[in-house]
Amino acid sequence: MLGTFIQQTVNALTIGSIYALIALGYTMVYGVLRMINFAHGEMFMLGAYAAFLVLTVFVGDIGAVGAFGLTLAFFGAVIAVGFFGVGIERLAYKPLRNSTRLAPMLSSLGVSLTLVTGVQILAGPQPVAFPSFFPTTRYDLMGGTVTSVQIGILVAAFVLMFALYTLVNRSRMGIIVRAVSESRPTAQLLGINVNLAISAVFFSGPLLGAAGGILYASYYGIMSPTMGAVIGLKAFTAAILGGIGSIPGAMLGAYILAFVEVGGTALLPLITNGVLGTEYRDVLSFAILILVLLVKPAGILGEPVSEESMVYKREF
Amino acid sequence: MKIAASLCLGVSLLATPSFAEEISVGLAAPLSGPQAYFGNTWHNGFKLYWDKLNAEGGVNGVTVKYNQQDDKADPREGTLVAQKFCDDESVVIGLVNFNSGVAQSTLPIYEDCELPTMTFGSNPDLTKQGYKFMVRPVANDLANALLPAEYALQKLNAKTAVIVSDKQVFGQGISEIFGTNFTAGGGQVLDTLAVAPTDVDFTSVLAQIKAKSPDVIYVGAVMPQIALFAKQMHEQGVTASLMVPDGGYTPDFITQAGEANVQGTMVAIQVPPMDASPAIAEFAKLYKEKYGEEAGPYSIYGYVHGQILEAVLKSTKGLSREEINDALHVVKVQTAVGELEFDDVGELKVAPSYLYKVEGNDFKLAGSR
Amino acid sequence: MSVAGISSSAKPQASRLVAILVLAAIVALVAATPFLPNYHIRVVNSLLIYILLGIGLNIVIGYTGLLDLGFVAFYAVGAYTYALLASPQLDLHLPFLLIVGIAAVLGMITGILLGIPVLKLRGDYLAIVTLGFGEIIRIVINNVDWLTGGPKGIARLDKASILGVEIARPVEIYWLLLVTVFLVGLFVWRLERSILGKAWAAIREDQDAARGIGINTTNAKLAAFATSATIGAIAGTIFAASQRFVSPESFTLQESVLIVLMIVIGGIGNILGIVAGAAILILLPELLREFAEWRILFLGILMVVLIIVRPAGIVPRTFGPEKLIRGLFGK
Amino acid sequence: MTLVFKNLRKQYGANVAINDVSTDFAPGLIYGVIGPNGAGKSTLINMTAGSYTVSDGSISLDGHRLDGMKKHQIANSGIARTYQNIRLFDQMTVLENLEVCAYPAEVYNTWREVLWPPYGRERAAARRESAMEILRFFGLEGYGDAEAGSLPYGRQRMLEIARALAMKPRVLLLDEPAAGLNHHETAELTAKLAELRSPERIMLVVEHDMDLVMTLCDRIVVMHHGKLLFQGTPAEVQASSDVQLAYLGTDNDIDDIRAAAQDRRAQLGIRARRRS
Repeated sequence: MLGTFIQQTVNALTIGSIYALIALGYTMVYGVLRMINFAHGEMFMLGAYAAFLVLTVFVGDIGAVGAFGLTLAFFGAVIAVGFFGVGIERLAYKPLRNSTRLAPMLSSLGVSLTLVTGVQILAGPQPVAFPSFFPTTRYDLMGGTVTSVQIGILVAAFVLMFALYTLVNRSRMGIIVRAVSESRPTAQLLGINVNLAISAVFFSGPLLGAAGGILYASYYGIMSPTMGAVIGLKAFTAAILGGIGSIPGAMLGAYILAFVEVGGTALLPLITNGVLGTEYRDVLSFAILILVLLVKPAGILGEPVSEESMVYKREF
Repeated sequence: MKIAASLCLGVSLLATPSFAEEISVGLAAPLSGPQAYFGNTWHNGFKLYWDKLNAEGGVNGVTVKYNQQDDKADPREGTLVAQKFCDDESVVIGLVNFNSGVAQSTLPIYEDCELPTMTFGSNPDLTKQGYKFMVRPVANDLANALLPAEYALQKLNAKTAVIVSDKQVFGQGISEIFGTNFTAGGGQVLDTLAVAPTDVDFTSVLAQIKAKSPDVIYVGAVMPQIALFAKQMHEQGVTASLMVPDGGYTPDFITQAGEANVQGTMVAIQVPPMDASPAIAEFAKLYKEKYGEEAGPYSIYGYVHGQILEAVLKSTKGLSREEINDALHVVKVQTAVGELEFDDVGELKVAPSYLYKVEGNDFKLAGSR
Repeated sequence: MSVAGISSSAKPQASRLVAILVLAAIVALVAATPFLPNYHIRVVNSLLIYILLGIGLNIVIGYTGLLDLGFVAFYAVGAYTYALLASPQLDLHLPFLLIVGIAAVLGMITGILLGIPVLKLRGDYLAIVTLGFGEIIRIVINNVDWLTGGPKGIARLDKASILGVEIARPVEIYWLLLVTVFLVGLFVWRLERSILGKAWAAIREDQDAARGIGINTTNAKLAAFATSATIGAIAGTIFAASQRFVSPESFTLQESVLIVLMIVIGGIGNILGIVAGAAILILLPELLREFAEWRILFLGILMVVLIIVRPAGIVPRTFGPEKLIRGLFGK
Repeated sequence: MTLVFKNLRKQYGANVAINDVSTDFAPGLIYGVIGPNGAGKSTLINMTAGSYTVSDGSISLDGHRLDGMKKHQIANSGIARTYQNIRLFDQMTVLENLEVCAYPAEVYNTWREVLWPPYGRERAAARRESAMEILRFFGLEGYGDAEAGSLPYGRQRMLEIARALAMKPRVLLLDEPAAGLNHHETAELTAKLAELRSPERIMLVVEHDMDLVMTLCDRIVVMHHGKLLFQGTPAEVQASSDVQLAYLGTDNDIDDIRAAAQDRRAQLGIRARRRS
């Protein structure tokens, strides 16, 4: 029983870490542009494909890549995807910055469709096996099984999130981003380079998403052009749950969602005496999301937007 | 210019054999999206067979054209494709719908326009609805899930099983049938767990299963889920025997899950081993030559469907849809997978079904019926 | 933005020409369709169903300004109502019109039930919650096998018939859809111009100021949700009756998103815009059928380009049926 | 019929915006609310209209409590307002901005309107006519079919007041109606507002433009640091040294204050004379 409990906790932490890396991208973009970037899940997918490309093209035989090759692939891919994200913003979202709120969101849907189909055409629609970035070793932890890959993911995710958190709170660029996120017009008046801040966000968001994608692909040993859709939706849900726009909120939301999912699988059949099986897991996740939003309409750590202080103009 | 053009026309008219008749075959399957690989390779098997026959002048002077359409594995899209075939009078037979769900929506349309079809959807319900213009030249899920259950009980001496289904038409159908057969044979199904068809993480489900320690786990799902399941099952230290349906019969299953993680996994499919007969070996060779890749899991059936069509064209009285339908229902043909003929409802009288065990990097035949 | 009313009245000739052309195109298409091959009729039927769905969802998105990403749930409610009441599944074979009525009521009830808890949320939060509800409904349908057949769906639905006239062939479905689209379109058009429609617009423009002039925004939004859900459910019954097979895979999130896209690309808040959006997103891929995956790539790029070029949609909000009719008579 | 504030209090955390304000307003009069920035003038209006919740105390109209009611209910009990930052329904036409005010009275006939076209036409015509009447009053009749958002700023201010008037309110709350207007527009506005004085209506004007306030208002309420500092006729207000001090802040240089107060008095005096 304890073994199962520990096992499930580790599983939830692993999934939650991947969700968190992606949720951060959603939340940062929302923070500065008040836009839901539906193409963000595709950055996650592109990360995995880019790493794969680096491995095959620049490093050669996938089976025999050394630590150097892996490091190269990882950083090469995430940086490439980061720049790609900036490029997409310039092309597809920037022209819509002063348009209705719905326009860039739907533009991002178009981008998402284009990227998925593009990868399907270039790399084939079927899933592809992905090499493991860590040798898989199993450890026994009080009756539960933990793999080295899981530990690697936890460590990598924590390092990346800590780095982001430090950057946002300590660096000059972080201050600029936060200023723009607080109020774009005011930042503009203060002479802050808003475009630079937006580019920074569209660089770091996809970068983290890509990192998540590589970790994910190496954990599950597989990647596919459509892998971003489902995980993107979950990460987005997590970001909303935690309070979209809030960086700690995204992380918290991601881990909560992961624990709800794992807990749902484990407990739903027990609690309902088999009436509701594991197939209702996603119903539980959404139900909890809805309940949280009914109590806290801006998410758990979202800044409460009081009815009084906000001018509600048309949203689209 | 004008003279040159008419000359060309004259030459090309001379070049085609006279009195040739041409029919069209409607090919419908997912050609885009995640299932495109299955649809394409299935159709490729058929084309492989008929490209050769066409080049040789066809059957009794009849050559075959392909009208290949993407049904996107979507029932709504499927109905549009079906109507397209129905409207095109040159289409006299359809090789249609990889997915049972799509077939459910298209079969009434084919029935209405009296277009005979060879259906690939394997859900047992399809033939129970009294359609007169369909046959199913492949074993349905009933046959396909019987063999693994028997094998688990008799050869593996399994007493208990846990069933996992992806809650899709195919996955749920076949895992239910496995469960029924397993229980009927004296086994006990400890639990039936469902996952979402988009899930990639089965660790929490596996932790549940681990606590129950069954002898056998049957996963009614498709690729890549079954590969992910196999991999995670191994990583989480679950030691039961894993059984999966036909989707696992592909080299991808072994590469995606990792060779070490799938040893001993049982895969049931309607396809005989590629070295089972000279005919199949020949097919595998031809396929690789033509398309530059290994045959897909269902390519052999495309090839077999080509053989069935050849036999139908040899025996038909005419080329109308109705005459072809009549010939299709009574055809008896020696194919790469054995002798095939259809019963009253269009189901195979003897439906070949095979069970493989993953050993090393390969599938070894473990049983058949 | 210029003063639309003034600038258009300055050039009545041009708008009259446009009006005549647009109306002529619509009339020609409507009249020609029955003579086309069945495949084309089916494509048009598909288009009409999406137009119907677009009209329904537009009430919530275009008129009231609420982003609903779970609209397909109501479509599913309608489709499954028909599937359950006119098939061997429960061995019930009720007449089509009765089922349409039942589905409409059920759609309305679902709309209100979903609406009550979520309508105090706004913007993105409303979007994700409606999305969640849509998914919950689909998952539940997929899992209550004893009632809905689960993933297998329900097959062998009855052919629809109205007053003894069977409606099953594509052309018959076409007439049914055409009449429905016309009636629903007319109803919604009048609704938009009613005092309730004006209140929706006020909520869309500035919800707080709308409350300030005495509009009970919760009730008005609920009315929008319920009307939209009712139309979605009606579309669902016709869809089920024309396909005669329903399964959960027809009611995915993608379907909801597609309808939203259709509305926005075509021109938000405008029935003619919905027609244009449906033509691009439903008809275009069908015309490009030969190109398999390339058509989806093309569609993706086209979407981005269209939104950048015309963020408010192809057809301007003010260019509605009213404008067409006025243009026609040169007023 | 009176609007009564009783021990009214508004608090955000530790910050007290309105502190124990009690007063009442009688119909037929125009009240000006003045005071330096941050005195709580707008808060008072926002609380009355239900935009802000009341922390303590009560607001009542004719003995019916307004605080605690929902915003639309307050509006429907006859309280109409304008906003400091113009809040029109931008993409609706000028006429529609006014017509929609008939919603509370007519929404229950929506079905009839939709399903019975003659009735629909009749109602639409009636609504249009009463909206036109108000537009004519404000000189906006030429803009009827223009989008509200496309109007010049000054017209938008007028339109917002017109919309409030279309609600046929018993209490009209105007939050800085002259903000951003030029002299000419302010004068026009002042004249229009004066015409709105009616025996059945209470009017409350929050305004920085002293010219407008002194010209227009019958009574003046002076707010300072969330408290009600003084209430009286314009003349009384002008005479009060408290008010001048409040307005000029608590600068230590008493000479400066005196000088400024002198100045102010002179200004106000001129205006007061002109008014009489």
